[in-house]
Amino acid sequence: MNVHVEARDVVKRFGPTTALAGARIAIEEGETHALVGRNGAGKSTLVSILTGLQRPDEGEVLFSGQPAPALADRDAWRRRVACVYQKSTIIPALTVAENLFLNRQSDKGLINWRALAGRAREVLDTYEVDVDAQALAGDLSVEQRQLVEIARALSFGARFIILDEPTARLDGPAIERLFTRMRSLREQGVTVMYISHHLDEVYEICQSVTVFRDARHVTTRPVADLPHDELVAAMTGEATAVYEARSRTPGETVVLSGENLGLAGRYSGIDISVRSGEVVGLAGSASSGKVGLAETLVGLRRADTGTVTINGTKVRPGDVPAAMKAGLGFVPEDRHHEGFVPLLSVGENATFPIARKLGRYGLISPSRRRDTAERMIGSLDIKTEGPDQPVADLSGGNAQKVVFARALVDDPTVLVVINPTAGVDVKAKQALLGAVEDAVERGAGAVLVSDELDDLRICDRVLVMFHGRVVKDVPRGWTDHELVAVMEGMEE
Amino acid sequence: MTTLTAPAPRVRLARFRDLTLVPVIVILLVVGAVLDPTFLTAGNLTNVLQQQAAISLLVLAEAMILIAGKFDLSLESTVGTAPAIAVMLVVPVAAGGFGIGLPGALVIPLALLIGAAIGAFNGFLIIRFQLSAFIVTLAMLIIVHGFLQGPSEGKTLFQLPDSILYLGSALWLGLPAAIWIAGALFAAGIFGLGYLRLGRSLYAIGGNVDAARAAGIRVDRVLYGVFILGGTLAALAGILETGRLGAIGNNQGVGWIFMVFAAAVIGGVSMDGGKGTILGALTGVLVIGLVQNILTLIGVSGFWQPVIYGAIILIALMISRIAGGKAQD
Amino acid sequence: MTTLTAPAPRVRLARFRDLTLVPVIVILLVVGAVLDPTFLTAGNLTNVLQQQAAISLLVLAEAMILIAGKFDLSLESTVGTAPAIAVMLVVPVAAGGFGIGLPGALVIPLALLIGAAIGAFNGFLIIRFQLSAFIVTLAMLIIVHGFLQGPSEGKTLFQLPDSILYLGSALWLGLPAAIWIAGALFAAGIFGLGYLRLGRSLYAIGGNVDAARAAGIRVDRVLYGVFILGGTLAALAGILETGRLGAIGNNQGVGWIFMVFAAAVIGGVSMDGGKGTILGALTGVLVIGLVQNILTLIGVSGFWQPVIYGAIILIALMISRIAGGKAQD
Amino acid sequence: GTTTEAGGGGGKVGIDHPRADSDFWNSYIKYVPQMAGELKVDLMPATNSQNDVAKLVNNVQALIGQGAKVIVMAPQDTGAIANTLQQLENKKIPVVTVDTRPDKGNVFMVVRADNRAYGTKACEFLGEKLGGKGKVVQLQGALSSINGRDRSEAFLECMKSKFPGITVFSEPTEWEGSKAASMLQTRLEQNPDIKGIYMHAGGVHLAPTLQVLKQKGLLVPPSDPKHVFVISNDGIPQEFESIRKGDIDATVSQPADLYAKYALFYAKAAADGKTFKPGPTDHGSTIIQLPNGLEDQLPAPLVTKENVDDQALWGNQVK
Ligand SMILES: Nc1ncnc2c1ncn2[C@@H]1O[C@H](COP(=O)(O)OP(=O)(O)OP(=O)(O)O)[C@@H](O)[C@H]1O
Ligand SMILES: Nc1ncnc2c1ncn2[C@@H]1O[C@H](COP(=O)(O)OP(=O)(O)OP(=O)(O)O)[C@@H](O)[C@H]1O
Ligand SMILES: [Mg+2]
Ligand SMILES: [Mg+2]
Repeated sequence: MNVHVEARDVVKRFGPTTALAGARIAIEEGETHALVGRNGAGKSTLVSILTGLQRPDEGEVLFSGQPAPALADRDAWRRRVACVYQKSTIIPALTVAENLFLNRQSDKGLINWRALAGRAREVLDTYEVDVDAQALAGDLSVEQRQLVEIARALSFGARFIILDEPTARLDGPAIERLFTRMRSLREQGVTVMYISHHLDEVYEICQSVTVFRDARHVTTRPVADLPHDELVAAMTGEATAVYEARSRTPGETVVLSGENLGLAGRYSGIDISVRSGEVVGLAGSASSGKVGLAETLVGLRRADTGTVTINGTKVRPGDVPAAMKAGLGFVPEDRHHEGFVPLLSVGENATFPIARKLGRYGLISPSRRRDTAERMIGSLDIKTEGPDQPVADLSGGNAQKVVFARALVDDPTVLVVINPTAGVDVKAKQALLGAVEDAVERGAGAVLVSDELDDLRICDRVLVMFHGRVVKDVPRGWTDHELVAVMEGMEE
Repeated sequence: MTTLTAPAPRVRLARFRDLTLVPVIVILLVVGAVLDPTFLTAGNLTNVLQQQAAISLLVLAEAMILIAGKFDLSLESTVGTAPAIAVMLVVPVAAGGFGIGLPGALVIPLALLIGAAIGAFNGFLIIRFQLSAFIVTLAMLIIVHGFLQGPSEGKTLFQLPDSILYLGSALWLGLPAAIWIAGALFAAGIFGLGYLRLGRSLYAIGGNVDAARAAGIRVDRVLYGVFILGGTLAALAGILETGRLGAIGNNQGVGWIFMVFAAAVIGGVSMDGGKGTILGALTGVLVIGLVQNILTLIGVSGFWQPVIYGAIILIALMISRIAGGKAQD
Repeated sequence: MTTLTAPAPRVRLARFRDLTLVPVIVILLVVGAVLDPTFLTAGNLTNVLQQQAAISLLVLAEAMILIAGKFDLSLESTVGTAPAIAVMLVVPVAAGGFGIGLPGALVIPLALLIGAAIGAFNGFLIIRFQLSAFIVTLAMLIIVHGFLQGPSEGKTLFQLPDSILYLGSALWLGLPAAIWIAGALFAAGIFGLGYLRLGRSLYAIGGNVDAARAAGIRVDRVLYGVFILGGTLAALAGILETGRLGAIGNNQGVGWIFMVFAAAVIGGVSMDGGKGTILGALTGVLVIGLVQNILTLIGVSGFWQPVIYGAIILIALMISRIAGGKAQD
Repeated sequence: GTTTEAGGGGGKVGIDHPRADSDFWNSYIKYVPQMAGELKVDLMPATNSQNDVAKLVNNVQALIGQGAKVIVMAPQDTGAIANTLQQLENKKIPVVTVDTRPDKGNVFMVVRADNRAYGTKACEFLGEKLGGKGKVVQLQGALSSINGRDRSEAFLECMKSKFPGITVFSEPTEWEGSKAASMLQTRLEQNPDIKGIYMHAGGVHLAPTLQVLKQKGLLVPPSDPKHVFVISNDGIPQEFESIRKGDIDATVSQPADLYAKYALFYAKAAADGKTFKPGPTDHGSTIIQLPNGLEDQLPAPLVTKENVDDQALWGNQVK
């Protein structure tokens, strides 16, 4: 077999940060090749170099042994490689159809909008994306956007496709559909580079795997030759045990409760109560309303009916500060949207909720902020130059940890986390789930919303939602199959 | 997968989002007709269109630049300077020229070229040096106006070649040529930004420049083009205004830029880029023109006129906000 | 994970990012000293500071508003209108007043109150109705100025209560009071935006308003506060200017807003919100003031002055771009 | 001027005011309805072009649309109304311009005082007071305004020819008090021996100038050797007040009342079909022939401490 894509001795620096230090990768023609590594290992940086968005400081990229085209020649790059980037490249003000065919709305001359919508519908149908082609992309949910991006990358017909964490925001069935699609592409001889922090996915669809650590290439091997724990060890540089969910006995006090909550079009008639020392999961397939419900609990949304009580205080609907004052900490669904202020430092982002405790008379003591931030950086293992680095410069997973730090910094008695481990590496995931469990052991009650069954294992019980209603309260000890069946509405 | 609400109404709403000012225009027409009998005559409405023709070209230019996510304040200075320098290159020293004496027929191409050059220089500073568009074009607003004031020493140029007067003063099929020209250019703009790949790329660039680059759009080249086109349109606006007024004063175009932004923004063009349409910008121009005309006709006291004028803009803004249903930015 | 070099230099660099205009200031001081012997005298530099005191308060206000991600054009109109209305409430009809005859000692609190009210009204329209800040404050710029022109019928107010003249003309410890006031307010601004919870929340709101809301910041309340503070500072600027000029003309403050934006932006405040410092904005004011002073001293021809002035702003922009090392917006 | 022919007609007079933000024009605007009443002119509601010639053109179009038979205007940009004047001529609508003289296009009558004469008077006054030597500052209006330019050029030409020993610093203030104060302050810092100031517009320049002089301790009586001689322009009441107090020394009174009166007088005459010839008039002025019409040059007296209480001065008739 031939090497289809190769990067040699690539060095890429961003100011004082070296994102890639002589990294290399070689991908055989027709294989699905995984690239794994911890957050900040340089994976996305390599992607931007392999797709011609950034010039490596040193090193070269070869396609089928030929040097890569000039950076300015975008068309040549696009013939060689299509990509779903980790950062969204959807343009919110344009329709889905136009996003799908951006800069290729027509071959030449006029755009025929009707035909374009037709072509878009075809693409969406082919990849089973149930989205209106005429809708504005900005009105889509996060995962709908992700699906549109995937459909767009696949629709190019390029012989080489890069998928940078495509599944971080997808639920089970959507991931399955994506894999079906990828398998059929492989049968057609398409080469794929696949980046994910879900290592089981690597085993499911990839033939070989490259591991990066600390901006360097560590190993490349057929997946069959690399058992799970060795893979993790290669990524982390040390042996790491599988995460073990802890068991505990929930207390008696109800710290968070919602009565008769309803929001038109999203969910209705929800009663939920979370005790101290308890983790309650919220599961459901897409559009089940679980995120909407969680966002109502924290005050990001105002419910049409019902009340939310935190630690005995009735919280004014839609009032985040009031909820936080009552003892809430939370991780929102979309870190870019609601999670952090990109230009501000790690330290500042992590300490906003406790700003009033960092000094008297409305003052913030920079040294106390630094101390607190450094503690959070340590406990969550955030890879950063220090508390003063802007969050915008962090890798995706590390930015997520900053959001987590913000949720935990005030020692919340109620914790609501939505898809908390999206885009977070194996080890960090353990740290984050551990952090939730730590908080709960300290007496907090937690709500965990997730599409990932693994995350839900730490829950004492899982509320499964379907079409806006809680259909079942599943206690610990479920199997994947059972839970999925309930989520799909196949069992009542 | 997801349950979607019926897609049809959403689409229709999006289409009409350009037209949120139409109710405002209707109200203005009715109010104007009630307040003054002259208002709804063909003659008066033609006057309104002719008066707005030149400034509307600036709105067209600014709308494109804003949609592409940039900013150009210097357009207003180009309105005076481009035709003035072109004229000075052509007329003799006695008429205020440089004494170079290029042929009079060249004056329009020269003016357009000067406009394009100003646009290109703006583009160069902003794109090449990655400077803030606001402040670069603010400095250029001052500099370009200085290039009118300096050579003319503050004097009005009134001995102009006939060629530069023609477009702004001729009648074609009974209507001022300026109206035809502005109409044609707006049609081209609506069409170009609606149906051409190049036009659509402005939305992509303004909406998410990284995504646009990733999609293979030659961002820098397109932005250069937009600035150059903007400068050229401003020069053309200057030519039309010169023909309408019959001379080039030192203040030609000065103070227009605020109204240009007002027209574009109440017409739905976002200051943040990527949003708005040329048709919407056109409705913005019409609203401003009608308001000014009505205030003139009813002869509000000059002292209080600004208050009424500003208040009407605010009300138009609210109506279009309510009709459009979305927060503005 | 990444290989890190020592973190120290980055931190230090970030600190100096506010000060990218310092080399420009140094160059201006040297050039000024070479060109004119008067330039570096204490008297002249004091004059520069005094002349910039009023406008610097507007820059302070606008910098805060820009950092919070909003926009206020109407500040320039408040500079004239707030003190003028306050004066008219106090002086007798013969002196151009309303004849209400409130006590003269109230004139400063009244002016500040009027400024605050204008700011609050801007905030109300922008926050409550989610209207575009640019266009709301543009309309308010026109309206507020109309509220000076209307009641005064365009006349300059010459007969002012002594209390309103005091701050702008007094000397404290040998320096004009205006310099002390502006200095103190800038110090407060630098401190507040650097070390106060409330001040830091402006950066969060301007940087990502949804994240700020999700972090528990009461966004609307803070924004109201910023607009009100902005209006109040503009009124104070008007009081200082009134004292310096000895009368309130109809044009007081008119045309300042461009210079205010120029100062803030070359000082490193971003038009997109969330970026910049008060110290940076202060250096911007100083650059503008020194340039104007040098141009006056060497007596460049009035006709060409704008060209030189604009060119110097562009050069300052480039130097600060190179010194700062980051693309601007 | 002499009335040579009386004819029928009459008709509505449309009037456009040039700006509402200066004391001089505001006095003029207030005189207009008063004089219209006295002269029984059928005046339409006035429009205001806010110092923008494009607005002026729009306003005139609207006035014509509403049936104006005569137009009174004060174009601050004297070139850019050429087309409008042509259109008005084609429609046989006579035009009276106030304060400025259009460069091109026919007018029925120009009513103005000679702005060049203002500059010359100021020059002669300062030149004599300073004894032909020393330094003076002129606070100019806007260089793009014809009046500002006329005053400025005449002042400079006169200084050059009659008082070559005097150095003149010209400061372009754009009619702004703030700029005037800053520039004067800076110039006095640089040249503490400045002994004379000519202000182009008392309305905007008076208060800032006094404020700067006061701050520098230069607001002293003429007997004091530190005295700076100040001559202003406009003739507003505050200037008279300052002359009486000895703060400034003189001003040129620009007759706002006569502008309004004779603008309407000639407008009514034009509507009635009367015509005029060059020559002296019955109100102490002279009509001169221009290439494109006639101009009634109204007197603009120099006001000093001697005649400041003359009740004929318009500045003494307003409150
Ligand atoms: N534009 C940039 N400016 C500064 N630093 C950057 C920039 N882009 C990436 N980096 C840094 O480069 C390193 C590698 O980042 P990269 O995004 O490639 O990581 P990754 O392996 O994709 O991580 P993740 O799994 O979290 O997505 C990180 O330390 C990051 O902070
Ligand atoms: N503002 C909105 N207006 C209309 N529909 C919306 C809005 N926001 C989200 N939706 C849609 O409502 C549905 C329910 O959303 P919600 O996020 O509560 O469910 P979910 O179970 O989290 O779904 P997912 O797993 O897809 O995020 C989603 O399909 C989403 O597209
Ligand atoms: Mg990544
Ligand atoms: Mg979801």
